[in-house]
Amino acid sequence: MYNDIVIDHFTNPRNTGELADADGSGKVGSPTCGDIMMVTIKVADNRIQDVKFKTFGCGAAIASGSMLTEMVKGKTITEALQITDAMVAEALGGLPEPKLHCSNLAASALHEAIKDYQAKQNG
Amino acid sequence: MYNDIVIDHFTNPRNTGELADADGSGKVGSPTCGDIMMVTIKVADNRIQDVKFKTFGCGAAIASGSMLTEMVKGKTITEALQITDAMVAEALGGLPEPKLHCSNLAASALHEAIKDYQAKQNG
Amino acid sequence: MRRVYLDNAATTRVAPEVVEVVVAYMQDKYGNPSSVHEFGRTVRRSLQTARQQVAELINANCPGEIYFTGSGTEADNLAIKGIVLNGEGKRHIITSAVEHHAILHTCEDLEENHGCRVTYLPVNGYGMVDPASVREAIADDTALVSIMYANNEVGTIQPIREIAAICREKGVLMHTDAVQGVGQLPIDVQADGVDMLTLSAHKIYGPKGVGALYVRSGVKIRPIIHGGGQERGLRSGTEGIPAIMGLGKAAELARLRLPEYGERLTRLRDRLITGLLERVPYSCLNGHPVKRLPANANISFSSVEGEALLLDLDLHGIAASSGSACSSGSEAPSHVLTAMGVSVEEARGSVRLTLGLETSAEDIDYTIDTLAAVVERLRAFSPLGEKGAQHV
Amino acid sequence: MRRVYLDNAATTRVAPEVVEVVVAYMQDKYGNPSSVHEFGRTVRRSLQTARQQVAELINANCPGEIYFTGSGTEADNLAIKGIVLNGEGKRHIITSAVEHHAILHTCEDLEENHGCRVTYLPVNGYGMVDPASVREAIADDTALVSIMYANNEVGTIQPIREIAAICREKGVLMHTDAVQGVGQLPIDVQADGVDMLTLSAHKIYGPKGVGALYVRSGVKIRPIIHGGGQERGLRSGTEGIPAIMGLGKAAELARLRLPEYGERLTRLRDRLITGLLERVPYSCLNGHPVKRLPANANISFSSVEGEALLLDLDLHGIAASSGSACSSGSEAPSHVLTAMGVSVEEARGSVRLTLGLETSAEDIDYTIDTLAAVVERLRAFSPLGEKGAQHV
Ligand SMILES: Cc1ncc(COP(=O)(O)O)c(C=O)c1O
Ligand SMILES: Cc1ncc(COP(=O)(O)O)c(C=O)c1O
Repeated sequence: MYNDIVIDHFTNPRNTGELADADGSGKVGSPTCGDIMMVTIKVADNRIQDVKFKTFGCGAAIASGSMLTEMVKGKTITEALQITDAMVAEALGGLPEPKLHCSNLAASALHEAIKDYQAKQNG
Repeated sequence: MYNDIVIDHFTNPRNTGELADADGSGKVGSPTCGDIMMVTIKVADNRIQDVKFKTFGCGAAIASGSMLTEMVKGKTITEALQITDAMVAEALGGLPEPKLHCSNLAASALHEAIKDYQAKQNG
Repeated sequence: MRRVYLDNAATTRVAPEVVEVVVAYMQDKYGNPSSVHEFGRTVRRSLQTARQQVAELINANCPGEIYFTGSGTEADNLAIKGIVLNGEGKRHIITSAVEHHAILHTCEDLEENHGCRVTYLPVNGYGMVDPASVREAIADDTALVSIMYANNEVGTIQPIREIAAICREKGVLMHTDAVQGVGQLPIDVQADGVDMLTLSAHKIYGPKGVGALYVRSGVKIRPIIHGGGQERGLRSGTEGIPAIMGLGKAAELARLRLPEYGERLTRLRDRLITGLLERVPYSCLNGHPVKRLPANANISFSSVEGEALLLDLDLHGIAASSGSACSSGSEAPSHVLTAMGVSVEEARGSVRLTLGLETSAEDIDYTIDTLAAVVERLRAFSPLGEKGAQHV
Repeated sequence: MRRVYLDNAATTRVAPEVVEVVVAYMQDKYGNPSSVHEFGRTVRRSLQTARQQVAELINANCPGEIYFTGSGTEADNLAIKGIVLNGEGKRHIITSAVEHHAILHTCEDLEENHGCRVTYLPVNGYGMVDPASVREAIADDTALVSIMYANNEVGTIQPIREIAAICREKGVLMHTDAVQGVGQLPIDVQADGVDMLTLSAHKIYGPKGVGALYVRSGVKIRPIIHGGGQERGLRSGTEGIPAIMGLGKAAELARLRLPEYGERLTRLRDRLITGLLERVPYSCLNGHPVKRLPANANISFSSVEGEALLLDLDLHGIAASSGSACSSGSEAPSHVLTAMGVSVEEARGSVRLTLGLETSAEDIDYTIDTLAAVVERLRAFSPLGEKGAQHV
């Protein structure tokens, strides 16, 4: 069902957890499946220095979170905001069709985390 | 489907054919299946001296004709008239249920042959 | 005693390659295709292979147009009920008088219980439907035309392309019961232009208890069995994987063996027909002499009764049938022969001999000899004489 | 890697003795039971043997009360539609909220398309129907009560005898879907007092694609598939002989192995349940602790998602399922757990482990170790913490 990249990220997810001193934190849930994705970021010089994720969700959700953290580390805020859920799925080599709509929340959670960071900056 | 007695009488039917100088002849047909049974008899001293049958019908019909001829040979007219289709079926060791109602015409054909003989006697 | 099986239209012996596949899907690949784990996923992939194999045999556009069922009969029921009850409200069906009971009795049920109107088209002396009669019968509320590809009793092949073209022109859906045609004839659902087609595994050296319905993409059809939504919602129930995989393999083998297989059967069939008509006086062929299934010979013998003939053949090791194998034990003359205008008596003296993969020329010659002797024996004490009732 | 199959409620591996029978009826005894010749007669007699074997397993009064179908699902459809559409005009059905989709979706079809009214009885926290609720629900137009023998997801055994007694008293027919109960529990249709019962071969080490419906003599039921009149007119279509003979053999084996088999499974099941509940914090058993199928363990783990659990188990060679094997790919929480009042989150973290003939104590211990590790790993990065949402 899942390809090898997905299975790898599911089995050995990168950057799991929650940054203790996060600059921004985002949490989104899928209304259809009840999945939850949480992303915390550390930002310096307008770049994402560190990122961690937590997931309550299926294998695809876990792999998406893991892949996202790899994709986003070191990127500028502007670059990070351009990452979409579709790009995460693509980086994973594709996800099964029924999984696309519900388990692919990682980019959204990241964007929430960035919004949170920006709000704190401005506030 | 058929027992060994039936198969024997089907394979080697006794007394097939038509007596050339018959004293009586009977022919009956089954309205459900279109089977035809024909029996000819030779009578002397009120006894059936000889008997032959012809059949257009299934295996059970052929075996019934054959069995009937064996049962009836040498019997008096009165005795012969007591033979029923059920008795023929019984002598054959039983017939499959769906065959009972349509292929067991031998006794009826015999009775017709006796009637024919009696009519000739009286006529 | 020699044993000769000439009842391949009733059912066939499962091919060894097929048996192997069936066993593998009972013993090793036993998962449920709906399961997410590896045991299940393996089988799910295989199921798609079987669909592909069947699709290729009839040249369907894609495997997704193949739906597996529990028999050819169920596929026929699904095709007809599934269209008529699909909510579009059309309640007229056109079929023929010589269809299999799976079609005829389904139509009768729809007439009696679902307010449908059914036109049963007549056939000519060869058992053939006139395409013009289909055109005439089509009405505004015609939901479906269902005409069999080839007849199971007399082997006559119907003018399916002509009929399908008329249906297409009139915007009416067309189904064909090709249970007997598949595997013997080069069927091509796209070239033939049919919207639905029924086939059954056990007629092509696959296992009994599995059939398939081809449904052209876009045709709207309702299920008759509800549940877990298998077969994309059209036929619920855990898929009969061993038999389905067997059907897939049987379909592949059938495709690879065509058309040589058809040619070989045709040669043997003609040897049988010619041999019998030459050897046995007052015998005649039922069905079309040329537009007939390669495997089918159906011959009437005057003055003898079919069941007695079959019994005698059986005692000589030859398995044949008269009319269609029927479970009721009834001996009413075949509805097919009756519709063709064959007299009741000739119909009752008919024997169907259907050839198969294992039939040899020696089998054919043994059958000719045996049947000639059997007919002679039975005629000797038939009250009708050898010429039959109409000649008396 | 060790491979442990704990999804026997989804389907089972066919027993070697059964495989042998299936092969014999493809290769040697391949006749059509409707044929009059010896090839056919042999098979016709065998069919009766299979009927007898199934009848004995459930203690039917005679083999004639057993009707073979193409799946458990089809048997369920036949039972419900066959009664409701039998012409007596009663249009009310009583069933439960935790039935298999074969029942639920059939009922929905009858509601939507045939003017039926359906009462879906609630269940308690164990998934059990209250017999008193059946009594209350019975109305003048109640045609049928259909309550499953034991649940396929949580294993809870229903109070069938009490419910059947109420139905008998009220003069209402009672059907039970015993697909999961047969083979594990000592089912006796006469003592239980049910009028109809569904079973399926592939849950008892028989092949997929064959089921049976027990119909007590005298119960009037209409076919849903029409044709050649096989199965005494109740299910037309050439009988799936290889699979049917396999079901017969599987039924015989199941009968001979009971009750030892049930006891052995119960011991292993309890070892599994106790082991998991002890080892994994914040885990709980779904379904009844005692009135449950010997083979069924269904456990919820807080804060982890079932599909991820299954995937990780699968990667460790363990085949399990969450909820019922479902072909739609949907991840909606199980209707059974929802009806039992289990929270959506707990429902989503549920795993069903179902034991079988080949399950060993080592398999159980390996599963406990693996599952404990997998849950720990997944919880480590769950945003809900190990206790789950309601504890946060
Ligand atoms: C309780 C129950 N009923 C019905 C069925 C359907 O039977 P089958 O898989 O033979 O269609 C199943 C199994 O899937 C089941 O568990
Ligand atoms: C023309 C035709 N249609 C339908 C069927 C029914 O198929 P099955 O035997 O798989 O039910 C048969 C064979 O019995 C057939 O010959």
